[in-house]
Amino acid sequence: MQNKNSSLRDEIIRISGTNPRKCMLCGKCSATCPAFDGMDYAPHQFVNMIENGNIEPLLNSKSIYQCLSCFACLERCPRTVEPAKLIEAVRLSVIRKQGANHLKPDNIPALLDEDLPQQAIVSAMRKYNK
Amino acid sequence: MQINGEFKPLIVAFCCNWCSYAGADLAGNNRLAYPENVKIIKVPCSCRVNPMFILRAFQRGADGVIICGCHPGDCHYTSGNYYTRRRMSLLFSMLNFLGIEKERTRVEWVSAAEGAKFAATMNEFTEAVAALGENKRLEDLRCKR
Amino acid sequence: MKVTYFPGCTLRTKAKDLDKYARKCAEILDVTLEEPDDWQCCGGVFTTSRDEIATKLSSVRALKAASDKNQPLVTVCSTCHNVIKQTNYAMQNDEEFSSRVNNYLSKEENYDGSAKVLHYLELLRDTVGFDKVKEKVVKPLEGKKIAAYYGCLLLRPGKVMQMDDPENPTIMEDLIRALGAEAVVTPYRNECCGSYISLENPESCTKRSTKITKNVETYGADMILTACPMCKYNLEKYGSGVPVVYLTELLAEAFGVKEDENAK
Amino acid sequence: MQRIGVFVCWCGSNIAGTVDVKAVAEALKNEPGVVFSTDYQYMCSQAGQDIIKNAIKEHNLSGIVVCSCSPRMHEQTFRKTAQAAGLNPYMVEISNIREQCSWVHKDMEKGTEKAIILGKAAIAKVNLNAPLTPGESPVTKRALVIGGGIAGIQTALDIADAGFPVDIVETKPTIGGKMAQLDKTFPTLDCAACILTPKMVDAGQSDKIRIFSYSEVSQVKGFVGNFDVTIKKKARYVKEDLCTGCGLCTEKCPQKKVPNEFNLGMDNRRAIYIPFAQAVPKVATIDADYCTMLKSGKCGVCSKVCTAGAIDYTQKDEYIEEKYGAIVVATGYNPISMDKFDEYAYNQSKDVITSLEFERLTNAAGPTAGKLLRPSDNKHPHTIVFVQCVGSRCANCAEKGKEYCSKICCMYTAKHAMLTRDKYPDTDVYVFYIDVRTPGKSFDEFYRRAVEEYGVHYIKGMVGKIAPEGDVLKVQASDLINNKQIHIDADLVVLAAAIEPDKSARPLATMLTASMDTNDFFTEAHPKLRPVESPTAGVFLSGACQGPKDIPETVAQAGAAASKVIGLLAKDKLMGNPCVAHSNELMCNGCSSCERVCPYGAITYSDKEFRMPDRTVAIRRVASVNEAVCQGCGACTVACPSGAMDLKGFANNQIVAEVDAICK
Repeated sequence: MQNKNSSLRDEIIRISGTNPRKCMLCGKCSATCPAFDGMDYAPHQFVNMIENGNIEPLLNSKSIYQCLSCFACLERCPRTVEPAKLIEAVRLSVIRKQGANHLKPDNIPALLDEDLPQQAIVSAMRKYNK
Repeated sequence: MQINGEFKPLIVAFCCNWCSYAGADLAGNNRLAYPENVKIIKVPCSCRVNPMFILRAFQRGADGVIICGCHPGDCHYTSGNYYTRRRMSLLFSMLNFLGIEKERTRVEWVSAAEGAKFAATMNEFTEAVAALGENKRLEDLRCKR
Repeated sequence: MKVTYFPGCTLRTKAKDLDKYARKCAEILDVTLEEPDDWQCCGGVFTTSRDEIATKLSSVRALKAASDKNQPLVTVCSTCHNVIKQTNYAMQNDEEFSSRVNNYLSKEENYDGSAKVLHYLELLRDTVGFDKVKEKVVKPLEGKKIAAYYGCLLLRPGKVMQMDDPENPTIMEDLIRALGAEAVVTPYRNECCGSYISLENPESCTKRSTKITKNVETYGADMILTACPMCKYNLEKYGSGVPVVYLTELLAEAFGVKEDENAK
Repeated sequence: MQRIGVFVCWCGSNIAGTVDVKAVAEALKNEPGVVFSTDYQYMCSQAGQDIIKNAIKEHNLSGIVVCSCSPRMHEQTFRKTAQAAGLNPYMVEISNIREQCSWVHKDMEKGTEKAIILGKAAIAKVNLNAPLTPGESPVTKRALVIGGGIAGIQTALDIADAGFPVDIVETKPTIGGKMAQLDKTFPTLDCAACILTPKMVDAGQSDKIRIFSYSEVSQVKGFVGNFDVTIKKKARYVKEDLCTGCGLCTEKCPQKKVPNEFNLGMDNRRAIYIPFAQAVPKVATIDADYCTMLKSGKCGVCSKVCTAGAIDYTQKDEYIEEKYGAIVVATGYNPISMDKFDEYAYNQSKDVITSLEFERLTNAAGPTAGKLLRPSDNKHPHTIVFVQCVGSRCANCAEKGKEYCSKICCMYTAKHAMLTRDKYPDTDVYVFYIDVRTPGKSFDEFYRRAVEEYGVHYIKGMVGKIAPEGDVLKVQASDLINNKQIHIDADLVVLAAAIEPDKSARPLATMLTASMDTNDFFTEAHPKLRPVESPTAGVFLSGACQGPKDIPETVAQAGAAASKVIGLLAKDKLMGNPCVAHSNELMCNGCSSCERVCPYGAITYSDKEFRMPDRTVAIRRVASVNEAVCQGCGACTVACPSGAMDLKGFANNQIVAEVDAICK
């Protein structure tokens, strides 16, 4: 589909290293996703919407911060579409923009508790910020 | 080959009996024209084409050689066209090294239903060879009339 | 037997036990853990995008350190293991990626993908052998019913981690049995606990962790075994109260080298 | 030197309109070897053929060239004409000046010129032609069917019906295969046993059919019409001729804890057993892995209770050699292992079962006597979830499933769901599907009935995780129509496992030199036009060994394979294609290149004695071609580095002569 988003679409597919056309619409990604309840767009919608260039809604979705790369969809996808990689690519294309960091360092102290492993902060910073 | 001062490339086409020769017949049935200088030799399978035949054709003054076989997976002998593909990709790159341009040689899959493809392939191939001019590299001068 | 050992950030702070007992037990098993002088944090998560280069350099440097010594690179933390193994896989299999990484690094630092990454569990199973582990047990954990919890990152992606069957693993269960305890197989052992979502969305984390621990309870397990500080934190804080122990802690207990908590 | 006649056909105006046929005949008159040249309006007509016959006799021709339409049209006609006049039919060459000249060119001058060149090429070839005689080989009038499922049984019955003897080789102690394990069959819901067992009895009682049960094919030699096959009859420790099938031994055997493979391990059998009541042959078999007598020498109960004296603990494997004219492969399929799909918890819960296990659970002769009780606690399940496409349509096929669609699952799942709702209206039945594929007669109507009349919940989506918890199975799945993740507490989950060819197929294919695809399904000689023949002559395919198939298709293919076998066995002699490869033993250097490229296994190497120029005798390893097996593709002629291998009818020098004639 040729539209204004086709270059963004191609870029997302390129950096994800996956091929959304292999998707056969089985929905196993959304069936397996542990973060599904917090998502406004489900993993299977990411695959389909990216393939169709309908990316705008995904850029503003909550889902990109809900996916924790647990790789369940990636492992269980029968077609090796690996939706987690597509979601990651969308997230990166958002947070790489100026001022688009999702987690502000100033907010972190409020989130801490005594036992929180520091890897939680490290991981979140890496996933939510450029 | 020069005809009335105009260069008409001589093309030798090896066609497998089961798909491509039938495809050529179909081109005839449908009256799909292609140049007269395309001459077809029937072989049972594209894998019957010995590299020697191709060298011989170039030696004797052919300007281009094309091998037509069944589509991959459709070979009457199961795997013959796969042999062809491997052998010819080696041979053609070697010929290219010797100065017989890659455009003068070709392997094409033509099924018995693809009369139109056969004619189109021959037209296009002849044009490509014509653009290169006469084959001089391997031509054996002793064979010149 | 000497190996390069990458502890990772959390093992220096909140998960000191995981680190301490890993070292102690390795000693008992005649494995020397050699820590590189200047390792850096792996970053906590592997970014799958092929154009993420800078975030993977610390892993590559650790891999390079191990490959220079011709040693396997051993980690205990599931997260470090996942990040480093995936980075290594990309260095071995994605030519474009590896050449871009090496362009970032100085010539002497260039890395060819030759290191082997092992999780502590793999070290126990493949290099030491569970038989030898069994021999060293002085206090068999008889009567304990332990549910192994793999979490998301230890086994996945299966193609990359190559550690065990990602859906039907046995490596932790085999270890539990080698230590004399009873292994309880539970279905959510390879589901995600919620990881760092606990920062932003504790409710989601509670839901997930409780689902896992409640399920473990129905199987009558006394405790949950994990290799990951994040899993331990989430399952303990947001779960339903089943105790969670590190695998090295359990190992130390069976080897009789665990310090008395009360003596501290 | 040949004496060649040239016959140029006008084909009315088809050729003569664009080619000056008289000029062609005139020009070809002066080619080397040509002693006669003429033209005629319709060469293929009786009058035209008479011209050819007369010329052959009158001019004592040794070869002819007909410049006419495509050889695909009339080569056979003119070969017969030549033969009628006493000329070897392979001394005829056709120059195609219609399809490949007059019909594709418009210019008379250029067309004529091309026709002359094509004629010259044909003449150059005929000059080098040699008379060829097709090889003859006798046909052994007996067929072998490998596999005794519905495919093998139907093929054997059809062949026997035509009066030819058939042997069935079956690895299990009884014939019947997968169909014997099924409960009802879609889309008509007749009971599988009711339609299968009469056929099994027919096969068992036919005087034309021999059944080698508990046996395997261990070696195949020879070629079409003349296969030499060794069959290994595994020791069953029971004399088949004495056993009456009374079953007393299977009741008295003290070893009761043997997993019953016929019920897929869901109950136990004895160490001496008859797989099921209608087994054919109805003969007991001792399972050596479990029999105490065979393992420790202590027991002998079966021997004591057997009034027929059929038990023989000393029985050994027996090898039988037999000759066959044709071989039919009917090795069938199996569901794939669910080990790699443990997100569905197949290995964690007894209540997650495969569809074949579900068949046994609903079968009146199954472990629950037909009552739908779940395996863990024998309770009636109230919520059942069916998962389709488990392992089918997987792109990551190397590690996990299969790339193809298993074809039968949509229909049997609809059947299971419908039958469950019919018998137990108090159950909720969910089917998770990716696509419902029902292309078959009355198939879609059947599936719609399951939905519309029986209220089966079909949900477009997939199951992602199953977690056994207490006595329920927590099913987490997607509902794509509603964009939801749904959670169902199920009592029983049924997995529609992908099917794969039987493991015995691959070694068998090697023995038969029959080709297979990457999934280990046998390849057919042509996917559309020769669907029941293997590319290896004399080997035929029946049933799911060629690809996933349901029962109607299997039976249709079984009949088709039988008709091909009958067509072969009805011949007394097989006439080969004389255009086959042959090796010049003096030139052969024994390198094996030809053997390796031959798709048919037609080339063998042997040591032969040769008299050398210095009068000594040397032993050299040389290739020889089995003319009955060779199909004449010519792959070997190109692989041969010494030029020893050549193809009759398309010899190296013949093709070179054509090239020369064209390029001159």
